[in-house]
Amino acid sequence: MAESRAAADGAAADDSASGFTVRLDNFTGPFDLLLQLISKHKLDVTEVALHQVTDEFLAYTRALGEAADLDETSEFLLVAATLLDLKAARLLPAAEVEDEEDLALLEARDLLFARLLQYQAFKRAASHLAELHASGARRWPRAVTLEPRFAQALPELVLGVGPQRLAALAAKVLRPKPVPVVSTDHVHQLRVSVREHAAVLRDKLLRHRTASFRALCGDCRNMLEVVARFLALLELYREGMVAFDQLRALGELTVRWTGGDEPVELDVDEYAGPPLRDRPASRQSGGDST
Amino acid sequence: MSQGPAGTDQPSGGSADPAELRAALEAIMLVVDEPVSETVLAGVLAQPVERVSAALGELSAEYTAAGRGFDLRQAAGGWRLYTRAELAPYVERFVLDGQQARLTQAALETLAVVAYKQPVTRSRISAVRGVNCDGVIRTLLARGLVEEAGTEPETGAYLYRTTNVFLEKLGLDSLDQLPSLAPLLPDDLEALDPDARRMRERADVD
Amino acid sequence: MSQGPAGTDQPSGGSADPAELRAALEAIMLVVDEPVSETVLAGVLAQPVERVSAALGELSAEYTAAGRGFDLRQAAGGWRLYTRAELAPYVERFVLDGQQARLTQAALETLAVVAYKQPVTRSRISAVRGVNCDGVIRTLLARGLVEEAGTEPETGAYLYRTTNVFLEKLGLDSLDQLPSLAPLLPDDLEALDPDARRMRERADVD
Repeated sequence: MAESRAAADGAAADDSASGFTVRLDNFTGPFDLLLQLISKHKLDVTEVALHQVTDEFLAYTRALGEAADLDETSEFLLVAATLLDLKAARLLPAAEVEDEEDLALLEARDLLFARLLQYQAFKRAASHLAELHASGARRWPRAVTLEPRFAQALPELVLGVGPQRLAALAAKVLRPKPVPVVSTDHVHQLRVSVREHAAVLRDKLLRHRTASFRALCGDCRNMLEVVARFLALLELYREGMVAFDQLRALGELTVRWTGGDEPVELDVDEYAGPPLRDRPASRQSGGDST
Repeated sequence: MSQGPAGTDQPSGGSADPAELRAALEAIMLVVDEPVSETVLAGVLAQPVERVSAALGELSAEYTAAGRGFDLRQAAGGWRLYTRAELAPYVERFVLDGQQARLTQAALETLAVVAYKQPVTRSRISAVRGVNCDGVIRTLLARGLVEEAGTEPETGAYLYRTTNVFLEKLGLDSLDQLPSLAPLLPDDLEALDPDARRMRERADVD
Repeated sequence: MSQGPAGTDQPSGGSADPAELRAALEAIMLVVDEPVSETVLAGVLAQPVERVSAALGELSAEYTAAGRGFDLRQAAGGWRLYTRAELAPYVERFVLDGQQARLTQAALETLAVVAYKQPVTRSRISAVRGVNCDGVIRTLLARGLVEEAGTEPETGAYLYRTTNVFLEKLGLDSLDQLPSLAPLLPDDLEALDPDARRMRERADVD
């Protein structure tokens, strides 16, 4: 498990530069480490002079660097940087607040304390959950198959679905979950392939020859795909494979296949530029190639 | 879950005899495979909920007093038979399904944040713990301890909450039984963290 | 929580104390699904068979004398807990009341996974659905929609497949008539899930 990787319980890292030797204990993140250091010095979180633990924290972070991945290390570095700032400013415990820089550092300190305290509260809650879980794990629930006479007494089952619905359910469940994708959807939107949608349109139109745009988009799962399909139609039009009929403005758009009877290879450019969906205006400007 | 004629006085087929009521409850508890609410039991037995509730409590106390191998417990909003915790070493030899793996410290901390702040996003959990929690969340999802609870309207980020499995595994009847966080939280946290205020308010309620 | 007579730290040794032996037997009987032989119980408890046999007999007689809802009986060469016959009407009412004639969404989804990935293990289904599926599988087994199909050679885990009842309910002659999943699945699924390729190939056959 990723979290315990850094634990390397008992592993010693030798910081030859300062002659400082640290032993990596089990910790689950920078706050956890900080709390452990503070408690090691028997200091109260709310009053601790952080510079006392800054050096040790840095030493841990340095040792961690070789064992942990970039993500993990950066979290530690962030806290380490804050600690360093505070130490450098010698703000603690009582400093005269004169300029804005000092104020900012005070804020940084308070924020760090606040987050640390919050984490400490959850850590205690977690240890309570651990106790509950440990005792819960020692009890097994009754869960056995129904005795035959009761199984037979069950009312006749209504499946309530047909083969198609069952297939749809299977597809839904088997489709990769969005969960592992990590919530970056808002950063870079899903890409759709205009080329693939052009191929879909080609196959549909070869079969039906003529169809409304609405019908051609009937199986699109979201607006992005509809847009991709529209762009694909424009590409096909450029290639002279389709013709459009529209009786009146904003009326039904009818698409006719004019590309012959054989499935042809399509030469459609992908839209490699910014995602098709709307993005914040500030990021849309600029010379992104299309 | 069916409602049944719960709480009504003696419709058809109710067993007035206390001994029979208790025996009927025991028989039913033997076939359930998830916690069953008092309401459902009362409906099936055509007895007032209070009576059923009292009988279940008595049975549970009796099993414990007699040191029986089974334990009738309230969990996740219902009643279910469990093996008594002290006898785990014996039961373990029969139940070898590897489901009993311990949760890591990271998983427990993440679970605690979800339990107290639900529904909550991953980034919010990561902020509290100071580390990325994606891997841990996946573990908790796979073990059925947390589940998705829609998305946050503003950001579209997935929200997570604890499940009934969580309650049952921890032996809790409801989330209200989680200890209050308030005594553990500093007073001045509110000013810095808007979520903390909500949390304290929630924690203060119980 | 009561301590009970059971010593917690007694993993390997047998329990000489009669009360503890009985409690241990009760706990084990609560979790076993199939009748267990006295020999197996004696081995697990590190006790002579005669002692285990006598203790089981006593427990059974005690349950009957006290009119308990459960009944410890010998069947198919072993012991198992059953509901007491006299109380069958209550249990039946509960079973009929609790279990709707329709499958839950969770059961339908599990059934769909079994149908398309059979033979498949429980853990594979749980992984796909993201939640533990033991309870749902039991429901499907009880309903005769799925059945065991041997074990996976590498892990020894039980494999499940759909039954003829399943086909009947769906109005199909054979599994080949299940609609192909290929058009319903994204194309890049194969890269993500090694099973998907097999499935698509299977799906493409018809």
